Amino acid sequence: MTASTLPEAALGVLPRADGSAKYSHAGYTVTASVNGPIEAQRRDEHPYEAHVDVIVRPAAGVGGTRERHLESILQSSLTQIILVKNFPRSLIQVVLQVEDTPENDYVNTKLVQASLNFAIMPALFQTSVLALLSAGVPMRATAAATAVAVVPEDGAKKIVVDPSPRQIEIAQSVHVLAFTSQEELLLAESEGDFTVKEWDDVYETAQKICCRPASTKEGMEMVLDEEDAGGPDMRHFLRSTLESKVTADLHWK
Amino acid sequence: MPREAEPSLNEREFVLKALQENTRLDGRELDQYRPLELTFGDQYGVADVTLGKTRVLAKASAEVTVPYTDRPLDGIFNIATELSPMTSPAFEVNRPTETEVLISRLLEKTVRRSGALDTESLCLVAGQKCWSIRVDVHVLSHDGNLIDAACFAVVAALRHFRKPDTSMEGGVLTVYTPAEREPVPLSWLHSPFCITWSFFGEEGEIALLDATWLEEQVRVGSCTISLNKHGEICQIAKLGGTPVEAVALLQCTNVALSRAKDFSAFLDRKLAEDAKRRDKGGLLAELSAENDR
Amino acid sequence: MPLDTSTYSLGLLRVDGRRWNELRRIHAQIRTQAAADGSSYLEMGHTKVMCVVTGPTEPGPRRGGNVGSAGGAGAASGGQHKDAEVLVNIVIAGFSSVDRKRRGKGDKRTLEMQSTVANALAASLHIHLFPHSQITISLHVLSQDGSLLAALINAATLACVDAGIPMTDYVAACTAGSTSTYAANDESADPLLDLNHQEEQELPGLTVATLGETDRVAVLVCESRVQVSRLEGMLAVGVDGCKQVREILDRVVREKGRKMIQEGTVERGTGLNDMDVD
Amino acid sequence: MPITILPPKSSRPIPSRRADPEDVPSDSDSDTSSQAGGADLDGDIPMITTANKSSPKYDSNTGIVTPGELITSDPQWMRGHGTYIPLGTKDITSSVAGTITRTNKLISVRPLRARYTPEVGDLVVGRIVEVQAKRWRVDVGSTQLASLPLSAINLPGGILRKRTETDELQIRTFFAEGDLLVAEVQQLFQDGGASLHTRSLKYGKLRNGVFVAVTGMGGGGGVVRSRRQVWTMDAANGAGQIDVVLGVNGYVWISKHVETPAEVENKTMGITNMEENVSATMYSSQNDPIDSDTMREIVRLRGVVTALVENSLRVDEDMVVRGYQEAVEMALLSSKGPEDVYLGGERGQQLAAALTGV
Amino acid sequence: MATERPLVLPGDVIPPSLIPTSANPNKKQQPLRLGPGLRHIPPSDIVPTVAGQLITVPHKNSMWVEYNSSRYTPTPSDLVIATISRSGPDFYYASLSPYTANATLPHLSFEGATKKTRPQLPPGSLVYARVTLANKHMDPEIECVSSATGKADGLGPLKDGMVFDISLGFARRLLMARSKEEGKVEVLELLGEEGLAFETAVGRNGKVWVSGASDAKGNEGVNAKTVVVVGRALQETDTKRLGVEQQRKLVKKLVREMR
Repeated sequence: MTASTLPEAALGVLPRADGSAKYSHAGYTVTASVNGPIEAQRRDEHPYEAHVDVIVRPAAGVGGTRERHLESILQSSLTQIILVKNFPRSLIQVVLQVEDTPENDYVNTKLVQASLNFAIMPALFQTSVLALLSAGVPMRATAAATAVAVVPEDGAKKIVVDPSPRQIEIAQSVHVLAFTSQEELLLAESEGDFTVKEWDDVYETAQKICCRPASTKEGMEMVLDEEDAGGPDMRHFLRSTLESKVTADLHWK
Repeated sequence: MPREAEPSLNEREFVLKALQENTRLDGRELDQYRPLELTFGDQYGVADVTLGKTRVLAKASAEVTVPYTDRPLDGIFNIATELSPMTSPAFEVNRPTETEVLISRLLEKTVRRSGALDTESLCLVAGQKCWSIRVDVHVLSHDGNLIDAACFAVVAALRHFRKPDTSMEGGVLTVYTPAEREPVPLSWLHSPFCITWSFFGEEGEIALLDATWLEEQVRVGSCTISLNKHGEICQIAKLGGTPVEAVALLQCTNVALSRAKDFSAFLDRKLAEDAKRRDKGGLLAELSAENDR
Repeated sequence: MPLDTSTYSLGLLRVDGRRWNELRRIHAQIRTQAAADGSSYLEMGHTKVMCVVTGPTEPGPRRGGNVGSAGGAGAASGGQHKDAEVLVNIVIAGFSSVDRKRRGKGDKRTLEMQSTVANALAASLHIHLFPHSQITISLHVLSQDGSLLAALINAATLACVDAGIPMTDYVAACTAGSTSTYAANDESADPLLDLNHQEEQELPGLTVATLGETDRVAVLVCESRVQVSRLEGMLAVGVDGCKQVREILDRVVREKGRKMIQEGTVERGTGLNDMDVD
Repeated sequence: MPITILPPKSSRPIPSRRADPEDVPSDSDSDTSSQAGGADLDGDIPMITTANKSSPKYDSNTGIVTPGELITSDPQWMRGHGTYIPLGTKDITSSVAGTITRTNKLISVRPLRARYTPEVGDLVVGRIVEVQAKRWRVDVGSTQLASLPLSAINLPGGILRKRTETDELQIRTFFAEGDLLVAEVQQLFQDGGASLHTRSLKYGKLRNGVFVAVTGMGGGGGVVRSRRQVWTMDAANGAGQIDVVLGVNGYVWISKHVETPAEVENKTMGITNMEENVSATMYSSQNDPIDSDTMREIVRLRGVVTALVENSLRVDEDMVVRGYQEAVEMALLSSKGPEDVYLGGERGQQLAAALTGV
Repeated sequence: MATERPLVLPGDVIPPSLIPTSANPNKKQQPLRLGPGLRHIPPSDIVPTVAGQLITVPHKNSMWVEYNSSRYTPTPSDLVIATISRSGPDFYYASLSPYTANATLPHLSFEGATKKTRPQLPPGSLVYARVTLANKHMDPEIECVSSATGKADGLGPLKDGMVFDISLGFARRLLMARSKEEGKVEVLELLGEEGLAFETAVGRNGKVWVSGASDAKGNEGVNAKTVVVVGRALQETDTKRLGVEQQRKLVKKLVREMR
């Protein structure tokens, strides 16, 4: 449950969906299915682009406003990276099933929580992107997200990547940022009190995680230096996951 | 909502014709289940069941709440089955389909009404505080026979589940966090399992177990029998469909009983394996000893 | 209020004075609603049910394919619409039972019964004769005293006969129980026919519906815990009860037909004997 | 508990038709031990093999058969409507409750009551339910909507005119949703649907009257196929003539008699003017002025039809005309005089009694 | 020759060295052809849109991304297996893949079809057809007759038999002219060598139709067991990603089980 654990992912875990992925990192496990492009319902139909439908389902209890909020954030970000104009009048459906969330051993959790939960965002985001890639849905670019908290520690403020539930509890502010593989900022949501300086630090930390410059420099080549400060290298992670999938798919080549 | 695609006439005819020759598309015997797999999560009360391409995840959870006024001495126990579009794009959020209602009723009758969980043991303070146990059933992939898989997952999740320990001292109720005291298992009375027969042919004369989705679309009727290993029927549901000879139904029940015993033994084994895995270095024993103090 | 089962073993009489194999009084009528395509009213003891059948009709342009989410007969509904769709709607009146429980539209027990009645009748009705149409069965429960599902199935069958919808045979239903509870593996336990509400609460039981005079079971619903060994006896008694119920339903229909012929509203049929010549 | 304890009595309120002692449960082993009571539980359960499935129990008194009843296993017969042959047998079995009819070697069962089944040549009254590009969908009380193609109606401006695209575009000016019409069944489709036509001046849009729906074909009171389904009758009490249209499908139309173009033409105009006249009135939805006397008598006729139905009498020209005369006389005897048009309840029974002579 | 097949992800920058035009200056007159999975962003960027292996064929001056998926997007001249869902006044409406809009198949688009002689296909019938029109703004159109020759060329209604779902990549491999060499699928030949008599039709929409052919002795009708074995062999080869040697083993095993 510490930030240093490496993410794990598997693609094509659901045999009947067009694309699927299971992803676990920092105590969160999420399974996603992608179906599409399929026929959209009349009310979702858009004459020039595909409608991206995101559904987030909690592990226990019924989804509430918290899930609706996460869905709307994901929906707008994914619409940006999917080439929606390629599939007018259709629907691309992403269903995210949360399987596991890190438990706070010091509190007995309530089933329905109204508070926002930014810490789960990176897991949801990564799973959706992996499932979309597994389904072969055409995209403008890949993307990765990360959660960063500003936690007071011994009077000073410390920036924590992938905070645990306990750290979120004491954090002054929590941020979620996502970057595309072209290093564009795709998503930034913040909660709590923070200064512009703090936000800049957060931004830098997140960017370092989501788009390690090494991989762009060397083109297709893989660089595997895991032990860099600040957390996992999401871009490498995506690439290596996909590589194994593609190699397996095209074993006959 | 896009409609569920129906099998073509060729598929319907072929499935039936093959069954008349005692052949199933995946080469199974008529009374043979697909390989059943069960994995428990890192947390207590998470059971992931796969049956061929069907995959169901059940998660049990507990919270302290107020009991219903008409049953002050009972805890609350609910099974939630909502089929998400992950199961199939034909399912819509918040609009229960007939399939969903029937699955939910079957699980309710099999597990809840048969008294598998002792709800009285969930009572903490009569009329004021009790445990509410909830099982969420998530169907991740649907390739037929959801009912048997879901029922197995629910029973497995509940037997694996641990709820926080509590104590009553001087009228003060304390609920211990997992860090303070190791959680305790539920008071479980018996383990019922669903076994679903599907019928084919003009007079429902061909019966088979564990139908795939295609077989389910072609069948003319089905009968779900819930039993525990003690030979007690918890529920039978043949809800219409082509009429089947009464004698054949009795035979189906007898076969179902032996399957239920198999399931029961399989689950016991898996639970034991999991307990062993968690108990590395006798940590559990140490913790429970701590609890005793 | 536990049922004193000991009294049974003494006099072999049940709480309402019946013996083990006796049905309660069944009273039934058909053609109770002049405006409907088919209608019926049925009492099984104090369980009272009314049924109205509309159809087969083509669904109007506004309503489109699937109206009610439940009740569409599995094989019948769906995209290809080769067969008529059987839709069932059950309304349980608030005053029908003592505890006056209000059941909403989404009540799962009611939805399950709707689906059961629809699927049971769809298997007997010749729905293939009516492509792209709908048969709507509306059931109203006026009073409940056990064997509700059986009464619903019987009432629906009668109303469909009244509507003149071709069918293979009557679908007749009744309940059966056992005098031993699940806990006791009591060898001397007797099966019981046609449970009332009190017996249904206290004893294990099941609902059976069979097709015509055969032993073929269309519906088998058991909602209580019972030893497997009890099943055979209960099922045998239930199937036999269904045959008795079928006789009674058949007589109701014949009686009505005879009356209509006497009144001259229907022409007399050709006698079989006349046919034997030729 | 909602329990009333009934005295033990026979579960059969109606005496058994077949004198089969085993059928009456109260007769069987009344006071034997529970062992005997559960006798059929010992060992093999005789799942009661159907005793006499093969022997016909056809009731020759009434001629009624019910669903699942064997009619004959003689292979010389062919099965018609209302029957089926169970799998693996040659038995012609009834699938409805009704009376057996036969046409040569064809056996069919006419249901006691059923929805209207269209036959070619039937005169029907219908209501437009849906307007499509080239046809209307008409409710005729059958299992499916009938269709009325644009090509099967008389178009304004000449009976034999070819239809044009303009006609398609203004299809609603001929018939719109809710309009009533009288038509003839022209053709039947395999799936039970029917197509109609109104290519005769007898047929077309209905106005100036009231609509009554009685139950469809078969018994229980209803319209029967007869020689004359449409007639004009003189009304009493100073009213004008009244048209009655008895659709075979059980839909009835009673309206003020308006001289048809053909009649008008015979009297006054030449043939050329007739076509203009057709265009002017044929598809009008506007009622002509109707005087109150005629309205009253239309209502009385409507009462006669419903009274016939309520009292399970057949509805045909003879019954309606006689019923009307009877009703007029009944009204004269009434305290309110001719204004009394009520024919429900007891008055309806009185009317029925007078007609049947019972 | 670029034998290298680099992995590309959506949005990756393709090094200019891999783009064929620049590599073959003497063939400048031939325009660069982009296959599936690539898009051209004017003026000169070529960007992958899916994850897969980038394949470049310099002598044809073309490049594409090779990947596998399971959702079919209709492309003109693809052979597909379609299920008739209903019939309109002039067209059949046929489903190519679940949950997508129906394709239209004109009633007269069959060999020798006239208004009177056209095949009457009830809902649920299968046809082997060719995609004639595929456009993201319109529902696809298919035909069962070559509009040029008026001949069916094997297209038309599929009677009896069974349809098995396979991945799109596997369908493409089966349809390759030299599927054994290029696609590394031998399973059908192997089954044939084992003496099984059957016919197949492969649809690019991820469906294979298998029917037991009437054998030499003139035994008509479908042998369900043969069809099941062929179907299972195909599906297992696909899902378990079997190589040629493993296919051989699988076929041996299935045939032995059957007999």
